[in-house]
Amino acid sequence: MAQMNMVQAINSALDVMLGRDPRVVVFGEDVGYFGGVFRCTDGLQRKYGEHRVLDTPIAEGGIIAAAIGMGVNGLRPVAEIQFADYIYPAFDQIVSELARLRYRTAGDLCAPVTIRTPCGGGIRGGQTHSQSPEGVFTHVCGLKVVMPSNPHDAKGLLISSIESEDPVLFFEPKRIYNGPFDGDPHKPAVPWSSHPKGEVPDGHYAIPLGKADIVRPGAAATVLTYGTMVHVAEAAARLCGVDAEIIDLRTLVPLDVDMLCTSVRKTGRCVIVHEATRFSGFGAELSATVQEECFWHLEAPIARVTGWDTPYPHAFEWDYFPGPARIAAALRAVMESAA
Amino acid sequence: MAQMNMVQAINSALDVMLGRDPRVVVFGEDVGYFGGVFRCTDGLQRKYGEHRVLDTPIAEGGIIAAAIGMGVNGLRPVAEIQFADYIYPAFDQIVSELARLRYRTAGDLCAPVTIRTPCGGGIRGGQTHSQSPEGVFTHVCGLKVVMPSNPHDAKGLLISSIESEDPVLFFEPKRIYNGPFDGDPHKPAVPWSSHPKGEVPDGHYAIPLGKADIVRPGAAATVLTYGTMVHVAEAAARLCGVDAEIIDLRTLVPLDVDMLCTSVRKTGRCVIVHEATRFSGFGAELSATVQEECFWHLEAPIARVTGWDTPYPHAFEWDYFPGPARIAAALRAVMESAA
Amino acid sequence: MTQSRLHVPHPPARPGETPDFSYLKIPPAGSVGRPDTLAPALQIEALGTEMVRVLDEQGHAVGPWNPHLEVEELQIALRHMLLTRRFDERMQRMQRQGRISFYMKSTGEEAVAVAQAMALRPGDMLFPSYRTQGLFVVRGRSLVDLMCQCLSNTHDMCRGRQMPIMYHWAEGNIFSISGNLATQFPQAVGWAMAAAIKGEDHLAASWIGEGASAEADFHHALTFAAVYQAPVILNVVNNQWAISTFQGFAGGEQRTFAQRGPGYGIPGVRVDGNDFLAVYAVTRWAAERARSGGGPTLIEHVTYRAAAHSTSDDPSRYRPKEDWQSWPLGDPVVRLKAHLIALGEWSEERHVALEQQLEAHVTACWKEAVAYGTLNEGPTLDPLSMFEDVFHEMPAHLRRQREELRRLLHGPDAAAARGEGAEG
Amino acid sequence: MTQSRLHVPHPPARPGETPDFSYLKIPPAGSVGRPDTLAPALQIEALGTEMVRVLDEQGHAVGPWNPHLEVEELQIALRHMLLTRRFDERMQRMQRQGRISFYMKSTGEEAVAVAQAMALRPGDMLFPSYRTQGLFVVRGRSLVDLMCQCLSNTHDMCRGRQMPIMYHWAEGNIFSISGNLATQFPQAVGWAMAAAIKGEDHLAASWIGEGASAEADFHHALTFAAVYQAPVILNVVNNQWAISTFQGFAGGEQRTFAQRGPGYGIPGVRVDGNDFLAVYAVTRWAAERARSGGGPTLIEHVTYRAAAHSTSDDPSRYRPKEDWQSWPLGDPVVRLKAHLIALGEWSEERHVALEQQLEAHVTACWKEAVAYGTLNEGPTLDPLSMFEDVFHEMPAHLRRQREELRRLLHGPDAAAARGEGAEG
Ligand SMILES: Cc1ncc(C[n+]2csc(CCOP(=O)(O)OP(=O)(O)O)c2C)c(N)n1
Ligand SMILES: Cc1ncc(C[n+]2csc(CCOP(=O)(O)OP(=O)(O)O)c2C)c(N)n1
Ligand SMILES: [Mg+2]
Ligand SMILES: [Mg+2]
Repeated sequence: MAQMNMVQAINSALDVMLGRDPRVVVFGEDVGYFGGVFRCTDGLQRKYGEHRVLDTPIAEGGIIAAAIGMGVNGLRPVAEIQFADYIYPAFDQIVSELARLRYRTAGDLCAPVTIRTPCGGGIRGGQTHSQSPEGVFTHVCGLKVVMPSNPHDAKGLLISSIESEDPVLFFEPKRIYNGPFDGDPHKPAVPWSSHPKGEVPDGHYAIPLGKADIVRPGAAATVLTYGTMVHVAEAAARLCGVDAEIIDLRTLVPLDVDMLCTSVRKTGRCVIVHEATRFSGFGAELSATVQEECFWHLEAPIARVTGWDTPYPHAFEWDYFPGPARIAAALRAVMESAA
Repeated sequence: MAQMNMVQAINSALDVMLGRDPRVVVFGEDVGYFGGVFRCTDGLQRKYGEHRVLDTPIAEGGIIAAAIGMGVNGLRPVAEIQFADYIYPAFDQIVSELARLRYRTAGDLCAPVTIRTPCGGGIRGGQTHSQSPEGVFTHVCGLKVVMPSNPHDAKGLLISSIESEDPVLFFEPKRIYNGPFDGDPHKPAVPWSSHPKGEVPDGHYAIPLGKADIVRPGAAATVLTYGTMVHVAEAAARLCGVDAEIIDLRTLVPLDVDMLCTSVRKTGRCVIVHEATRFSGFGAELSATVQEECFWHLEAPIARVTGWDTPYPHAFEWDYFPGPARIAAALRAVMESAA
Repeated sequence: MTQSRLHVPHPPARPGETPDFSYLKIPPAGSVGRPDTLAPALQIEALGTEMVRVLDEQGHAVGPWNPHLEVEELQIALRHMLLTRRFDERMQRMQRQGRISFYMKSTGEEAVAVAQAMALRPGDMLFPSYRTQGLFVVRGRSLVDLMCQCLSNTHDMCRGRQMPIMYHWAEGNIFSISGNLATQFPQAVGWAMAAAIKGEDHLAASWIGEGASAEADFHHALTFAAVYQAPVILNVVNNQWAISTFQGFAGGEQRTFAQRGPGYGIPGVRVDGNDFLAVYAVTRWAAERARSGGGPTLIEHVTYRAAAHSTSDDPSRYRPKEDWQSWPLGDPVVRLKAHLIALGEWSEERHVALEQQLEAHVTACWKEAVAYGTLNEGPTLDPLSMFEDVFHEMPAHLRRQREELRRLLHGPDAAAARGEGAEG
Repeated sequence: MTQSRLHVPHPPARPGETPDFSYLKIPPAGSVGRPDTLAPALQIEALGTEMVRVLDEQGHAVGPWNPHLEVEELQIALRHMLLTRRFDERMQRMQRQGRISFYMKSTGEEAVAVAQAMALRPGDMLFPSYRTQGLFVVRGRSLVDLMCQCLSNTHDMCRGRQMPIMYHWAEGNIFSISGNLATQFPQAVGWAMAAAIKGEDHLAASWIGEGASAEADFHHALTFAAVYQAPVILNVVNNQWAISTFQGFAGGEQRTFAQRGPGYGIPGVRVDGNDFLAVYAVTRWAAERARSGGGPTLIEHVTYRAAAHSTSDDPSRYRPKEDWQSWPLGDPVVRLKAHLIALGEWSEERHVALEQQLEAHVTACWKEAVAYGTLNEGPTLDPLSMFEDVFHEMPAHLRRQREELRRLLHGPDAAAARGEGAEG
């Protein structure tokens, strides 16, 4: 066991997989010699050579297209998109090609590509370095979508993603690369070494895709969330004293509907939290699913706490961010709700 | 008043706007000399000249980028994407640029672009000529999203879209270009001339964006739907005899929440129908919103009837299509539902 | 100073006008030099403006690009081209009869796919477009299989999921055809990069139309191929039309499509796409270059889309009828046939006999194919199979949806529901 | 036959190694001919491989591209370049002090934006990149306004919505800077197409880095510009680096970036980007061409990113420290200064005085700017304004969300909630 932050955990997952499986190749803008603008691939090119850890031209569409071709030719490509905000130029290759190749060839061809990309706000990135576009990809049949909330999960989930036979979108909440974040930007930064999930095994281990995790058991209400917001939800629960059961989805597709609904059936109340914008965000699917599965157990309307339906504004980051106060208010509301 | 099918109504809207407003330009792949693969721009280049009705290179990203530049330079571009399935190469220009230009410049710059694109299945188009990607665009702040269900609305909504100061995604359900479709492919085709909404004024008129339409008043349950599925829902209501209030959304963003929720509060039951895939589709947002707004009025879980979560399969189009039988089953289910 | 005005490209002739192909500069066969396969890209830029041609007007193979093929190979090539054409015609007819939903012919362009597939090795990976059915014919995929795909029947390699002509053949090293234009171009480069990473000797080849070259993926393919010097052959089939728009709308007025290559440092070679021998020779040259570490080559095939764009298209709306008759590079089948006759290795009689034999073969294949079902007649695929292959293992939500459809189709109320559905 | 191996581009020197710019072929100033502005693209391809240079080693302006500018204009140019540099330095320092969140300098590249903005007309529309702040300086946007944008303060033209440096200036005909690379390139072409459609005399110009030229939008821009012969100047600023990757990763090993143009039929001109006079002259040539109906021009500016990529970057990790000192094209400010001195129209004393004056100006501007607030100190913008301008009119769901935030910020429980939030 070692203490790792999320960057180190991701680096370790890549290191383990490059070492175990000669088919694994890692590439993207600035990931090679430099080691990535967030340092996630630091040292890997030196260790595995420049044919396995590659810099690429600045062309996200080309990166994913090349990854598909490599995947079809027997490699296990791990492509980095430097910011999730820059994944859109690759949208056609992801949606029309990567996601549907297995389907359209009835299983004869596939490309087990993992796409890693940092997402989320809270780093003064403004509208083009803060987005959380995961919801859009959850609507695309054939993609798995993952977002870890801590170093331990990040490594185990990334290894599972690389080992998956399906393409995986692996979102990394950059606000928590270096430490958990409870939603208060004015508090001093906390490192991962002070968090139990900062304990990360050195070698290979896998956390299965499609399994959520109860990060705080509780009886009064269920909070469904993922990524950075897991920690913010924990802070909110502490803040308002509601005995919330907080579930970290970890994988958005496939969704662990059973665990989610078991919890909501138990608590009868549900708050959904994500950083992405609200309208048609992933919270909508969560709300719809919970409502369908747990309708007769619900004692209050399901609430969504999300980013506002605006681009992420540079100056108002903390008014935009769905922080502990808003989550706590929603928790109180579902507790108090009555016709 | 004239009898028009949807293609003619769209053509008429373009004709009216090209005639009224010298800033309007119409362009896209094959839209110029040829008049469009679905004939929506037939005759317009001859009438308005090849500087106002233009063929373009086959590059959807380039088309939308050019439209943005033209819009900034004072034109009102109406761009056609030949099939909604081919809008993805333009995704970055739409999401990162078109949708956010006004916001990021605090209103100093904007591009009032209308993007027309045929969507939906039922024409043996398989996975790349049948998609309904509207849900994805409803998650993008700054875009209006429209989908008409008949010639009369198509013309009035398209005129409003072109006149809108905001960018509009205008989805045209191609299955109903030539006639309404009730979901039974084995029945002889019905022309729009036999439908009241096939009556279309010749001149200028606008149907405001953001206003839904009750196409069938009813007391027992509310059906929220749009596009082709409006007609299928009507057939389903006839089929199962449920006194459904069927609401044609017409505009998905901004959403007419008031009308929707007024109806659901009245009926206490809600079925959401769309052709797009279910998971994270627009139905999820509808369900979440209705649940939030009408929770205490709901007497049964909100149901979604949608395309399955697979690509649109060529051979099983009618097993895939959410036809009258499935909608009727959902209507019966919400009527019978009890804890 | 003349003011700037928007320039709008025009084809040389519209319906009712006389076809005019004078814009095409056609050098005599044999006049273009054949550089060393490892010649630096900079030194061979002329290959992008000239046009490599081997077959002259008399049907003789002339000049340095003559690949000197065995007569047998030429006869096989003729057979492949003819079979492709017969196949196309049959499928088009079947579409007209409502037996398949859609079709796209490659008529007039058969030499491109047939010559290139013959010039490459079986281990080379092909990333086709929808107009390169000849690749499958040469590599020996049975016509029955192709027909079954078009029929979406019980033997359909795509299990009913794709529109007609969207074939693939993993064992035959042919990638899947996509409805989205140009996406396969940079994928082929990625495949070739992987071959180079693995140190393997295989190369990748891909095809797009000149219209599709305007898509982003063209640029991605050329950039990545140039940067990594990937062993790949990138083909632009310039058949002059992209549905209704003339090649000028893809930039063909200003330059040839082959000339795009040198801008990236990739040799661009323009070839008479209706000259089997020229296409074969240029492909061999590019393959040798790639296999020797010389990196990518861009080839522009100058040809003509003789038929409609697809069965949904009516070209008489936008170009002169019968304009193919005036196309100065002729018909690739007729030209190879003339060459064989000039060699004394073919005759009108043998040709007629071969055509009859192929027609019979196509008929037999079609008979077999329809026995596996058609769009409208059984046997049919199981609709429940549509939930498979979305993921490697079917996740819970798809299993649940499959159950829902199963109940709809086979459950106790199924018959009633379906009956009612028809009334509704 | 050597086997194919993946080629991986390398910069000439990494940290600890000696800078080596021998890959750059630099012709003597004045040696490249200046063709007629309407010369056919095909006849002037050499402009893409040569390098237009006017200022020689002695600071004299030589050769056919000498724009023969008035002394006053040269002095203004020097002032603009120096002001840009002073501005950059101040903002970088302010970022280091935590007063702004981020910054990107254009040090070493000032001649590009300054010369081009001066060579164009006020009615021409500029689609900038994040490293062309000189455009704003030349067009006269006050530094205070630019600083306020970087401060996201109450006078911020973007109302707090964009990261620092993402300026725009509608009245000054400068488009908005986007975080997404290259998107502005084809937008500029669309703007130019509109000008041509309207029969107006304006042209558009746009800038991207050589790294960004790999993006799809580069291809879209060149294709659309070529097809419609749009009056647009497309600039690739080749400063050799894209964050940590050398220009070889964008394809610069094989060819110059200017050479991409001819592949599309667009003239490509390579210019010494640190030579104010050369950049000015080439821009004038391209502008005259565009305004006379000659269509687009692609210009590659050869320059060097002297500073870090941004305040988030540490270049010592990937390139030799101080390598700019060895850059053979020097410093554009020093070169223009030397020219003026050679002309007898400038002196070290005047230079020092100007620098002091500009420094004082920047200081005064900064003082004024911070009076309108900084990131951390009031006055601040109203957060409720964040819901505006998503749409032209605010729809109901945004009004509702604004109300929710208003209650949170100003409602009865606001203080409590905020207080608790800080504890949580
Ligand atoms: C991304 C995308 N945009 C548009 C289309 C619609 N489309 C299908 S074929 C075609 C024309 C292609 O022309 P070309 O590339 O020249 O190939 P050809 O048909 O001539 O072989 C178009 C526009 C598509 N399939 N994909
Ligand atoms: C679409 C997109 N991909 C990636 C990035 C991240 N990024 C910002 S600047 C940059 C390097 C650009 O280099 P270049 O185009 O040469 O411009 P320079 O910084 O040298 O001026 C990268 C990769 C981005 N902003 N947008
Ligand atoms: Mg073509
Ligand atoms: Mg650069």
